[in-house]
Amino acid sequence: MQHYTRRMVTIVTEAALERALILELEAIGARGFTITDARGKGSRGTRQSDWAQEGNIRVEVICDPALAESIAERVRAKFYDHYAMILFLQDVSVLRSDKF
Amino acid sequence: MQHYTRRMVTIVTEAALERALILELEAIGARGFTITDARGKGSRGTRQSDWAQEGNIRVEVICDPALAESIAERVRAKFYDHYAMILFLQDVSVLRSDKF
Amino acid sequence: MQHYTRRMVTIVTEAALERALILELEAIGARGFTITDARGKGSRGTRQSDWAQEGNIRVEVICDPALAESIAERVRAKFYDHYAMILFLQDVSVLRSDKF
Amino acid sequence: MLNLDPVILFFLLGAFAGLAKAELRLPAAIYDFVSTLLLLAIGLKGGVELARAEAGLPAIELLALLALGFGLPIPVFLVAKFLGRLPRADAASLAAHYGSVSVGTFAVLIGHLATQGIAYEVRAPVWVVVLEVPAILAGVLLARGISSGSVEWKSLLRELLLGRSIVLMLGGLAIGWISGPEGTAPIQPLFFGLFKGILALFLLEMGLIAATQLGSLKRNAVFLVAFGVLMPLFGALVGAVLGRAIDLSVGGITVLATLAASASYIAAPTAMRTAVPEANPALSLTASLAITFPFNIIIGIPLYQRLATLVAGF
Amino acid sequence: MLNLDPVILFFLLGAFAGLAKAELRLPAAIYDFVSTLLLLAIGLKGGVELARAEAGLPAIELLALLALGFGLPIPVFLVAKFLGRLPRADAASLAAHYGSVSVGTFAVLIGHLATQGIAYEVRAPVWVVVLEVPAILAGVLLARGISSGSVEWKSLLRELLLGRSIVLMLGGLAIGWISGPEGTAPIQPLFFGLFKGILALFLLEMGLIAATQLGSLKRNAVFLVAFGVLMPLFGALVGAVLGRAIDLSVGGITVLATLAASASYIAAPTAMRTAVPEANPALSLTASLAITFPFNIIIGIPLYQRLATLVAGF
Amino acid sequence: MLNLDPVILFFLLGAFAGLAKAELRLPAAIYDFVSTLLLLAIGLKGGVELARAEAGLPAIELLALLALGFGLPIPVFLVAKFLGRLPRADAASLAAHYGSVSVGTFAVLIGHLATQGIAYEVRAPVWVVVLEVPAILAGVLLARGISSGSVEWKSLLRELLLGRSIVLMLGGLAIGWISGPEGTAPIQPLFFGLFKGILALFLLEMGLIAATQLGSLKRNAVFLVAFGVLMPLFGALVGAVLGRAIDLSVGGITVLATLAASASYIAAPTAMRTAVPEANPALSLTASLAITFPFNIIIGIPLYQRLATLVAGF
Ligand SMILES: Nc1ncnc2c1ncn2[C@@H]1O[C@H](COP(=O)(O)O)[C@@H](O)[C@H]1O
Ligand SMILES: Nc1ncnc2c1ncn2[C@@H]1O[C@H](COP(=O)(O)O)[C@@H](O)[C@H]1O
Ligand SMILES: Nc1ncnc2c1ncn2[C@@H]1O[C@H](COP(=O)(O)O)[C@@H](O)[C@H]1O
Ligand code: NA
Ligand code: NA
Ligand code: NA
Repeated sequence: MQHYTRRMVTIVTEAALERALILELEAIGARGFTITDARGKGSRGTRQSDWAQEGNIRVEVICDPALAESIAERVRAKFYDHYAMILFLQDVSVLRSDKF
Repeated sequence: MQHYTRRMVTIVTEAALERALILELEAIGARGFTITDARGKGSRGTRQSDWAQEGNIRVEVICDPALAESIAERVRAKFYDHYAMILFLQDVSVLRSDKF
Repeated sequence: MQHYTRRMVTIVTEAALERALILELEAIGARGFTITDARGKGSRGTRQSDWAQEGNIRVEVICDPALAESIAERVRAKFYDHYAMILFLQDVSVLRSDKF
Repeated sequence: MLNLDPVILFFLLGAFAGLAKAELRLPAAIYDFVSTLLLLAIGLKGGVELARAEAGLPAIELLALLALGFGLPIPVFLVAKFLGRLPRADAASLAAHYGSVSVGTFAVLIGHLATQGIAYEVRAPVWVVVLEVPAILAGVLLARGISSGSVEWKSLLRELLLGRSIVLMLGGLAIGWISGPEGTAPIQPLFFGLFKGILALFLLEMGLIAATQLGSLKRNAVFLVAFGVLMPLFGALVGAVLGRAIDLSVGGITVLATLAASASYIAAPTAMRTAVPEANPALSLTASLAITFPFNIIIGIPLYQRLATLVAGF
Repeated sequence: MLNLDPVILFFLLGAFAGLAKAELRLPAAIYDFVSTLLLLAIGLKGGVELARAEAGLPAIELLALLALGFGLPIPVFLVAKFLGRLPRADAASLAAHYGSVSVGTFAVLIGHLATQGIAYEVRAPVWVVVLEVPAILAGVLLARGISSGSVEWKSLLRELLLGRSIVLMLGGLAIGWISGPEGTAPIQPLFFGLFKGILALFLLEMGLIAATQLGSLKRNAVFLVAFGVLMPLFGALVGAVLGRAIDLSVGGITVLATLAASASYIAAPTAMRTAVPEANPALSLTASLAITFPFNIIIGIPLYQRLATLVAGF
Repeated sequence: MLNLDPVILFFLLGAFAGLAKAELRLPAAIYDFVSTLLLLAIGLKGGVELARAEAGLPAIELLALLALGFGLPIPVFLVAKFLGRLPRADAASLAAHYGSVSVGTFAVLIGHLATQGIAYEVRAPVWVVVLEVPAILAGVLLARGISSGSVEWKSLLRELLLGRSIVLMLGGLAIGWISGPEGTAPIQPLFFGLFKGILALFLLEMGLIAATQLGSLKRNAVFLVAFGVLMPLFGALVGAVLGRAIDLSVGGITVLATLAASASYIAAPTAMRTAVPEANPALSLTASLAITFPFNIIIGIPLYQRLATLVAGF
């Protein structure tokens, strides 16, 4: 099978940001994303999911490297200063080049 | 510590497929898997987890590269056409070569 | 944008271990972690999340490679023998080198 | 004319919140909790009544129900395929959904009949169970043809018969029957006393879900709306006539008409997803959940009640 | 002197469990279930009473409520900024929280008044709805200044008006009003019969949450505690005087004083997080949830009741 | 002979669904909700009765309970190690499970006694609390030996005493005691009125869980089944004799016998997992949950009741 390399951006941030973040991702041109509920700890303290309001979400977007950079840059500019958030990038192999 | 490189297949698909997918994975020879509940959006529209029936699952299988290829191929052949699904592969380092 | 390479340790293990594992991670020096609830199957059988007690958790820690090694070693020494657990490592690109 | 029972208002509240995209998502666990309670309560109620009255389902009734379950999908399929020009798989999927039944609609109906003090055959929950599966099998047959070896019939049947609604309803029925009115007295405050309140919560959620489902109504909108309103009317007619033919009471005819008019949105979608994956799941679910379900509980039920009175007169 | 109703004891149990780090986490779905029931019940109760009595909110009352909602944040802001030396954004956020209201406090209050047999204006749930939003808008204005174009007012307002508590309370109110005492009878066992039990569960959870929130009380501890206790007293006074001015009953004055004293811990935090992200969310939430909420339900309510009797005498 | 109360039928329904692999998974949040309600209700009930009657636990009774809790694990350990030829850690784990108690079994028992109108000492919930912890400590001692420094006793004890069931039961007890029958009246519809219904849901889930647990019954099957049936009989005998010795009522002897017969499936597994990780968790849990629990609630309870009558005659 032919494989293609794409970039996966993973963002872990406050659940309250879900709507705003999705709007942002779609505005930049992401064609898909996957979200899971999470909890965690970081420089902004512990974030438990006992209370929906207080939990984290973990968002993954697979796309081409250029878009991944734009996402990282835009998300960083818009949200980093004031929200609990981390972002990291990885390479992934996909089967359908046209999809991502 | 000695590290070994293995392959991780990640599949994001409809929650309704969980049983069928597990049967398939075990038939191909996967010795383990990890599942988390997810939601998301892709070419087949938005999939929310409000209603268990409508949500996604995110399945990870760590195995040797050859098995990873078989899984990708078989899952693609059996499910790609008719189900909301993405699949991607990554390299991971593990500590116990005999386990995966 | 400048990127930095860091290491991500992912641990999938019994939900009952959450507290003990977090204490351990913090003792070793991890500055953050992300946890999601999971279920799965491995050499120690099926672990369903129907009953909170019986489910798995999936813990991610991003840090520098040396710390990642320490975490892997310590966790392996302390928990591998008696708990359902897998651990794997990956490289990830991050934007802020001081954070991880 | 319209059924504006408070529980229906809860449905409308949910639908409003969903359409307005209000911040009102209810976690899936709540849906599971509420629907589990409803299914058990419906079964228990039937079981307790069966214990009071004579037990058993007359053979003729069983035959009639099976005929309805296997037969109703056929006209649905033909309409969808030839009038709606849908692909075979989609038409078959619609046939499965509309041939099968909706427990939510049944719950609203029995709440409605109880408020009005109208009696019906106490074994009605058994009808729901009997009617759920055959239409789904028929739908798969219509999609695949009889000869097709590609269907895993055994596992499909197993999955259907062990589905959530059947297990909980039949389980509740058995418990109610074995324990009787007195034995179940200590658990009645939860299952009977709170029935309508729980139904209200259930309908709130159904409203939310139906509203999000409406989003899929872009293509085929005209056909789907027409289909989702006219098909239940046709189903009700068939159900009512059949009910009359096997000598049901007026209440019983109303129940059978409503069941025939109702469309499945749980068992059928799940089964078709596995057995006929090439069918577009959003199509059937939108018709069933976002159009037929509200139509039936708001407009249909009072209508079918009149129809039953009319038909019973012959 | 203290309000030690059993539901308050549930709050203390939760707080103890949280502080002792007992293994008592309740999943978020339970919180959602319990709070949905409470909000609907409060709305329904008001609606049913409105259907019984005369309907409508006098214009003067509406004006007074809006004045309270938009006005109360100003002194809060000034105190926080100049006495507390907080950054502007944080002071504005506190203003939004303390100007707005807490439905949980309202629920405890009406439970308390019911136990004591004290009547109050049946439209009180409408007051809660009217008071929730204006202070949040005022808080955003105080943070940004009037000229600021950076606030997306439209989407903020939309989000606020379609918030969970408003939709459920107004929805319940509408249903209760339309269906009246008799129409809602079948759903009363769930929403009215279990009200106090559900409130007990809710407060158990609030205790747990408040306790974990206390952990953030490291910096500004002295100011926050003083603020969290004195500000409600000031709010209660303003509310009571206003209630007297518009001729409310003693019960009504108690309600308005308590609402003014209460601080939002759901709508305000959510809105400020989006509209004024540079404000430290832990600061306002700790004050509101871990200090003012317990203070109000345990010590405040009996106090505000006396205050109301006093003020009503003038 | 068998206890076929409807709540037991719910257990059987769940077990059937689990064994048949029916699509009936209930989310963990429902289990948490239902078990929270049960634990609080048991505590409240005891507290309200204590407030009515004289308070306090006689010293002799406390001593007897501690002796039972610390003593019962020893014969269990010996049987498991020498008859069952299990490794030391596994035998110690079984000792902890069977020495400790099952709140679910206690809930079924008090429901059963209430139906039969049999009185028992109102402080019985306190017995449950007192009996939960000692056996677990004994189990850890049996696994590690007294000298072992590897056990973090302090954190273990903390975890045990702040466990979910103890906090909720003792918390409910305290609230019931402080508030008394009248104070708790408004919350009784939820906690007392729905008790048996909630218990039915709880047992439905326990049936599902027990069934999935049966899957682990491959190795040691014969030993585990024999152990899971005979050990409770032995425990019941010890409990009954002890209850007679400290002059309990017939109802009280039944309770103590049942508690001694019951095996923990929440506190013990959690604690042993941390304190004795090399013990195979599936082994003890299968015996306790899939064999002893059903045996006790279906066959055991009526048996222990007879035993109590017999023993009380001496
Ligand atoms: N080093 C890390 N490794 C993994 N996850 C992290 C790390 N740091 C932060 N996180 C996650 O990102 C969220 C926000 O991080 P922060 O902004 O640092 O508070 C935390 O609640 C964690 O879920
Ligand atoms: N580009 C993407 N990045 C991350 N997740 C995606 C992406 N596209 C699709 N998904 C996930 O895969 C599921 C199925 O995708 P699809 O078949 O494209 O609808 C979606 O519901 C998402 O959860
Ligand atoms: N090959 C694998 N791929 C992905 N996840 C695995 C694999 N093996 C085990 N796991 C996960 O790790 C948990 C513990 O594994 P084990 O100790 O092998 O039972 C399982 O319950 C799975 O969630
Ligand atoms: Na039908
Ligand atoms: Na206020
Ligand atoms: Na025992």
